[in-house]
Amino acid sequence: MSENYTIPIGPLHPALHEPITLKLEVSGEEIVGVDIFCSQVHRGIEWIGMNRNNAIQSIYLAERVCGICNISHPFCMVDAVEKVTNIEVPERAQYIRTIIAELERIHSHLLWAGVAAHEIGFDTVFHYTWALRESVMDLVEYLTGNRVTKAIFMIGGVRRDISEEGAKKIKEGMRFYLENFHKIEEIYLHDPTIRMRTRDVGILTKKDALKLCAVGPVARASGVPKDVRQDYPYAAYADYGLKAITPDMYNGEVHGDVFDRIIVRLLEVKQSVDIINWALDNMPSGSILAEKNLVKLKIMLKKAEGEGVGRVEAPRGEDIHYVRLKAGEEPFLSWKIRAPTYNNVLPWIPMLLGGQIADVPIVAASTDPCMSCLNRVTVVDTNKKKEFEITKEYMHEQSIKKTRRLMRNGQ
Amino acid sequence: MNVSDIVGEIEKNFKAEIKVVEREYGKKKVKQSTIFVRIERGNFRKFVEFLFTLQQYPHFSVISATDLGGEVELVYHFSVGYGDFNGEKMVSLGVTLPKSDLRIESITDLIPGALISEREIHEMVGVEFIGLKDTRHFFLPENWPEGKYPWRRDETFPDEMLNKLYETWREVDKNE
Amino acid sequence: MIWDTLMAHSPALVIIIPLLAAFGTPLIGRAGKKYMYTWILCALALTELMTIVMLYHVFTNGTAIYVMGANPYNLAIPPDSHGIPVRIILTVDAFSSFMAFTASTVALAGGIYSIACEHEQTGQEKYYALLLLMLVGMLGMVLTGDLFNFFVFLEINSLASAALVAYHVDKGVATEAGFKYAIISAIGALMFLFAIGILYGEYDALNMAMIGSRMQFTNLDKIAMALITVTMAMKAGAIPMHYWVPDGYGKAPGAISAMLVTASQASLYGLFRMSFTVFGISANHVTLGWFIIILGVLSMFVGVTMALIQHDIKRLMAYHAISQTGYMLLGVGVGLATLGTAAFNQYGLAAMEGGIFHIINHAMYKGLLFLTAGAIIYRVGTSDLNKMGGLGHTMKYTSIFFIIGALSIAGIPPFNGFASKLMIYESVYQFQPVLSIIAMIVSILTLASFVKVFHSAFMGPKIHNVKEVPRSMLIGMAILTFFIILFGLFPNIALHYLVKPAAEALASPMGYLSRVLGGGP
Amino acid sequence: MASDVLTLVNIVVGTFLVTLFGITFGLLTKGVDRKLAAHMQWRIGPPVIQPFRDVFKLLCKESIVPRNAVSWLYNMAPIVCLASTVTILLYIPFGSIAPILGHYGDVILILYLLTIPSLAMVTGGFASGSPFATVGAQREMVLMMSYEFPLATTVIALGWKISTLNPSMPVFSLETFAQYPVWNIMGPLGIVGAAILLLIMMLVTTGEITKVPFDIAEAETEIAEGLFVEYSGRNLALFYLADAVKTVVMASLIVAIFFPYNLSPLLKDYLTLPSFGCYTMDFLFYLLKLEIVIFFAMTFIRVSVARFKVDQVVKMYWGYLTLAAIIALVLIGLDIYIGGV
Amino acid sequence: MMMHEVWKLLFKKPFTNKFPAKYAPKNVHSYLRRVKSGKVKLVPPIPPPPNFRGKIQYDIDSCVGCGLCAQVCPSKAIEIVRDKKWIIMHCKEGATLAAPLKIKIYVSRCVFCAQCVDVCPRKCLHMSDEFLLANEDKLSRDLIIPGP
Amino acid sequence: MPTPNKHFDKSLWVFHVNTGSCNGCDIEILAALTPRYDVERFGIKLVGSPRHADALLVTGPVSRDMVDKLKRFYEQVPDPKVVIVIGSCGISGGVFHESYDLVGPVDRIIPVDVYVPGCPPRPEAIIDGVVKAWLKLERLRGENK
Ligand code: SF4
Ligand code: SF4
Ligand code: SF4
Ligand code: SF4
Ligand code: SF4
Ligand code: SF4
Ligand code: SF4
Ligand code: SF4
Repeated sequence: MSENYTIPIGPLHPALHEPITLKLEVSGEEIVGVDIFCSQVHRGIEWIGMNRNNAIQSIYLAERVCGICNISHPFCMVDAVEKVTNIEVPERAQYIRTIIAELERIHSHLLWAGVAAHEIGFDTVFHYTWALRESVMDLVEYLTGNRVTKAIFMIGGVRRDISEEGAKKIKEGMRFYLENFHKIEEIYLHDPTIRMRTRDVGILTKKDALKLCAVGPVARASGVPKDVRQDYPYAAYADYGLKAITPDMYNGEVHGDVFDRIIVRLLEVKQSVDIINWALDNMPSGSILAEKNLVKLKIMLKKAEGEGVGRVEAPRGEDIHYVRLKAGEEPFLSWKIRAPTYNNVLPWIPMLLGGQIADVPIVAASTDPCMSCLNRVTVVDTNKKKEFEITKEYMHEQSIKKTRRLMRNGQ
Repeated sequence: MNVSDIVGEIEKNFKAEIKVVEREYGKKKVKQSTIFVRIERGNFRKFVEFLFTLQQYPHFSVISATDLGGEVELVYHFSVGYGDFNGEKMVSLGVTLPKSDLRIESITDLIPGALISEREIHEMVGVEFIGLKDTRHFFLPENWPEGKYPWRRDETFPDEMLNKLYETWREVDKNE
Repeated sequence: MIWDTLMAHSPALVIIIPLLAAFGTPLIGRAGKKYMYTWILCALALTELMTIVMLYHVFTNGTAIYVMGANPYNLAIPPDSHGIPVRIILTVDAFSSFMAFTASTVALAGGIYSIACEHEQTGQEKYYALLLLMLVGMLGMVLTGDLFNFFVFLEINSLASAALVAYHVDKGVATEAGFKYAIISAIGALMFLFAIGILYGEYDALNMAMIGSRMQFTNLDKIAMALITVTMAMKAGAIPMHYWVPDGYGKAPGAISAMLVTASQASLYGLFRMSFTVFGISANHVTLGWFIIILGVLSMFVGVTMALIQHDIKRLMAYHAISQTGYMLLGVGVGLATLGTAAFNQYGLAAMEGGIFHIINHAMYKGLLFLTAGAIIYRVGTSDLNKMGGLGHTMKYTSIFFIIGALSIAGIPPFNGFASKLMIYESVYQFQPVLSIIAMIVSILTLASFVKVFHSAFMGPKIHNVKEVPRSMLIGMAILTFFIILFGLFPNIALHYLVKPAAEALASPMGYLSRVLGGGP
Repeated sequence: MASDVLTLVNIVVGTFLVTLFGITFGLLTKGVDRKLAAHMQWRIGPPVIQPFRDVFKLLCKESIVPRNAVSWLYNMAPIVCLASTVTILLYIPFGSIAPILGHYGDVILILYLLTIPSLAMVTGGFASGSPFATVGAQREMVLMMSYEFPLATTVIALGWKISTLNPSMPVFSLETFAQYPVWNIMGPLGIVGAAILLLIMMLVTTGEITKVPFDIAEAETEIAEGLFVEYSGRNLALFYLADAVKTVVMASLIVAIFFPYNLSPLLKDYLTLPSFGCYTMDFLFYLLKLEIVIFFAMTFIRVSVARFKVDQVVKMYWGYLTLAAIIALVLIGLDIYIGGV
Repeated sequence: MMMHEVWKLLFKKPFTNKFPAKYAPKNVHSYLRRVKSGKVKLVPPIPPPPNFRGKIQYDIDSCVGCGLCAQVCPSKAIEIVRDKKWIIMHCKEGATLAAPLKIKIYVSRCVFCAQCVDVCPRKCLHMSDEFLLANEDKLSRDLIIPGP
Repeated sequence: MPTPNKHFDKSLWVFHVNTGSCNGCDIEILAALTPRYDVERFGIKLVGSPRHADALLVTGPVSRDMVDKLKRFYEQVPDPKVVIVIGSCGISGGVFHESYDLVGPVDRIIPVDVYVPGCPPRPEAIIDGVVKAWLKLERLRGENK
């Protein structure tokens, strides 16, 4: 019996997101070729949007591009539509949008941290992190009426205001996170095992990051200070003047490895807390919606013609929507969504090339894609000309060997 | 480099239809701008190369496609000038391709990051990218029928594959 | 009356039956295969029976002397010989009969097994004749009381073995392995002969007991001792003189590999016999003991590590044979090192018992393993582990036998390997705790290696569409399995009737000497 | 003759009782472990009797034999696994109740018996014909081999010490360990050595019962992945039970070797109890010791560290623990030497 | 580090909300009966905040059947139906018998976006607090509004 | 199909299948395991192999690629088994009610026992779904007197 295993693991993990198929070409241990596919979760959302009766419905569709980034997508789409129709968004609405988006970032990064801990078998940390995350979930639920799908966006503003009491609750929540931040930092940045498994693993150089158009924390961890909130400010970020976070802010060096991605994400949680506090303090008063009458809005949308691009920094990076409307037709003439993971998939190739199969899970997880992305990894062994699938199990196995090597080198 | 410089450069070098969309945000009314450029297919590659003169690595986001009936319009979304507060400008480059000749040069040699996007447009709309080596499906299943393009608004749309999920239970409903 | 006679003549019969059968085989072979098989089986069964009779004889009456052609047969020193034993003398003490039993049992199983396994080969008469001769050689070695006779039997055994190793002439490698074996044997024989020459020159005698009693332990003797020890260790396959083992065991037909194990043990017998009986009285036990212990530990460890990296099922098992030999050396070595001190009674004897018990156990389970390996090769046609797989789906019994053999060699209760290893662990640690620990680790490594074999050969998807092996092969394996389980579950039977007497006999050379030299019955 | 029959009856009845005890208490322990672990993760956790429910549930489920499996081995493995685990229990004393088969075996036998359940699991894994299971089985093998050295050293070192004090005793018998509690016979150096050995045993226990961080063969999200991936229904239940019993076995072993103390001799002076009462009290005390050992050797460790990878496990056992074991051996050796002078 | 934290957690009250009961009851039916008779009390779920988006409520009487809600619903959860009650209408041509337009909401298709609530000119739709909607039948009465 | 005994309910091991959902429901399922909701109280645990599962939790509108896989998972779960669909899109398509790459909803492909509407349902609603499954099982066993 030779060492080839075919381990089909379907999309079977609770932390799954969009499944993607990866084909790795390996020669022995080393990865010499990577190829990626993605069809398990293709739902044809853009097509559905182009064939809906109106743009308002598509907000909810955009929201369900993803349950985790579900503010970024409607944010982006609504922004694009507003550009087409030239609707002015009230300032207060812009601030509320910002606050919600940052709340989402906190929840998303904590979720990721928990899953990453689970990935290395540290279930207690997973439980603990998720327990802390409940607090932001409560805030979201309080503000929007649901824990996950927020349904707060509307073309021309937001649907719900933040009341005095609401503001107080958010502030309390933010205090809670500031207090607990050091615990999280302690766990993730000072734990020797985590460090050992992530330092110098899955390196993406700055050049590759730029060439492959990486976005979000992945690009920033490679030292590219790229953040839509900074480069192309929208909503209240225009007033805040944000600075993109790169790992050298933490310890003065950039490796572009998995550990750096952890640093960037954790620092961003802290940054989000700051932004929220700032936004609450500076929130202008006024209306929250440009056009309250939905029927009128619909008519406006039907009359509008033109194209618009919305860009938003989702927790995982730049999200971009292109919208085109045609006068007299309610559905979009054209709609293109580009979620961040889309761009962060290609960088896996340099991260994995020349690396070991063992690194695949942690590298992939570090871009915070959707874990089912890994659902089936097909390995083409060039030596044996035999195709077999590797799975997490096998990869864990391999990662062992890798860890051993690292440990040896480390001493 | 500000918007007017870029627009000037473009006008100097290309015969192009240029539209600048600006939008203000926040209390401070910070201006953010998108440059829409429509260009001939022949000049397309030159234009992309021109972007490299603006910045060493122009950021490429995605290609969007619109079926306009007789032709398909592709819009390439680029941005240049990252790194500083409000330093980035978006350049959206539109190219129109007649349906009888859906071909355009690939830019994957200049910007490797465009691979997925080109493959996507290839499978969804049926545009042929000259120089794109890898034309396998990315989002659609491998056994997807030949010559069917879900994002087209014509006869190549796979009508027979359309499923109305909500309808599946209507019949049951009737028994009620 | 008949019974008494039978008992009295059993030592001779044990050798004579297979010898006659061997010469008869080619003749009978002409009459037809069926007759030949019956003939062989009868011969082997009779031999086995006679060894049991002999065992009983020795157990009840103590060391037996049998002088070929003398009258009375048990008169070791005829009045006219000036106190020197002459003629062919068989001196059968408990240790000898124990070895004889081991050898004939494995031979019986091997013989039955061969009937199906080799039935497509040509020249079967020769095969069986050689097989019987090989048995004669082994029996002779363990029963004789005379150095020169020992040499003769060693030669018979070696020649027959070499021929049998090369039996599968269609495979060139087998011939080569046979050749290697023959050369090694020849060198060994020469050295041995030289040693005999030295001893004869010095003491004017060839009878072991005689030499033992006259032993001065001069420098010349030391040379002789070294020569003998090295020869015997080489034939037994101890590290670092093990080169012939992987090839020899690996290329021989399945049944022959099993018998080679006992053949090696006959050499081991020689080693122990010389160390205890011939040189034992006057030599420095501690040094000799430590020498054997180190040899044992080395064999144990190197054998198993080499085995771990093998891809050929029989070579792998061959390395395990080396490794297991280490246990015997270790056990007996500790016995030898403590011989005569208080520690001997405290644990030395136990260690020796363990070592000796391990001899028979090893013969059984390693024999069984070689037979299963033969069965696999018989069906699959290759001995390369990487080309096997999925045999467990269809070869159910073979896999059960394999599992039993593997667990036994790894010293997992309740199989016999554990029984003897336990005795070694529990005595040796008092001598030197590290030795025990090493022995325990080796046993786990052995297990790992066999799990690998098990996985590669029997588990996984079906690769070969094969059937279970024919019944006679299964019977051959079953015989050995029976003893494995019997000795595993009821070690006391073996200990009481076989091992303890053997160990005591070995440990008290004076008894042996006086029995032979005492003259009368 | 009559006494033989009596022994036999004793053994049969005893085996039955021990099996019953092993399974019940094993499951209960598992329940307690899950409960405590949950609390340490800030949750309520399942009720203590949850493992019983799990087992009863599994028993009502279909046992699927995958097409690729070697079915006879596949079905046999769980039975062998449970049976062998229960057998080990027969050699271990409960409090002052002597083991049923105590006269037929000792610690070394137990050590080797301990490999059988693992082997059965490995065999079952291999026999399932699933690559997942194969990987799991190989890891289990690696695991098994890794803790052998520390384990062997522990036992031999302690036996060695006892044998120097009283060579005529069957030193590896657990009753001897009970007569000469480790801590009473050691000099100061020896005590340090013994403490190291205790620590080693604890860690070996975690590995032996495959819990985090050493649960590489069946990663925790389950009893699921790896080895048991194809098992379902009754077969899975048997493995589940075996795991429960094994926990008791390992903990009992530690208790028997390191904490063989009983309450009744201490209290004899103060209150008079019928012998039955003594046994009960010692038995309860033994259960208490067991729970404490299990808490530290399993529950506490498994919630507070991340799962190791195979290589880290190997490094842990073959590296650190082996080193520690050797140090302990040397310390005890010194102790013997000093004691002997 | 984690050891310390874990040790502290052991003595901390669990973070768990015991909805609907701490452990699973022996028999759920009888448990529910006892709940009904007031012998035991269910632990309530974490209370949904005000303005929670739960199961939709429909005031059929004030609905004018304008169909706007169906137009904006992103998941085709709303269908326009003729009311089962015929009414007499008084129009220019005189009185006729007519079945006015009403709506029917399939809760199991609804994605709880509350868009219909916002759009309804008669404010006859509401989002309630009710969110425990699990059912064995996706077309059960509980999941169709208004009930038949 | 073997009948589930009364312990079956209180020890549901679940296996989660994502057939193309938006992750909203999936993270709520995960959240249901974490300290705040802790479904392990009811003996529920997430297992990694369908062979160990008693219940399948299915989310998503079933994309073309997932149809066969979903069926296979269903077959791999040993009897007796329960299927719980979580989220509107698995029940009826939800927002994705019409598309060229979707073949759902789930009950068109495998039989479903309990539906949990919500987009996504709160973790408590998922617990409620489990309670409904208990009720159904008790009814099947005739324990609903
Ligand atoms: S990348 Fe974002 S949008 Fe895409 S699945 Fe993951 S969380 Fe959702
Ligand atoms: S390896 Fe993947 S599937 Fe397994 S626990 Fe980690 S994230 Fe989940
Ligand atoms: S006719 Fe009646 S139902 Fe129709 S719009 Fe007028 S009032 Fe409403
Ligand atoms: S809440 Fe949203 S999905 Fe539900 S019925 Fe209203 S509009 Fe439709
Ligand atoms: S006929 Fe119908 S529409 Fe016309 S007035 Fe009467 S009710 Fe209204
Ligand atoms: S929008 Fe309101 S009034 Fe109009 S049909 Fe719907 S529920 Fe009735
Ligand atoms: S309520 Fe308003 S929208 Fe509806 S029919 Fe009357 S006028 Fe038109
Ligand atoms: S039901 Fe809603 S939240 Fe759940 S997966 Fe479907 S779209 Fe996402």
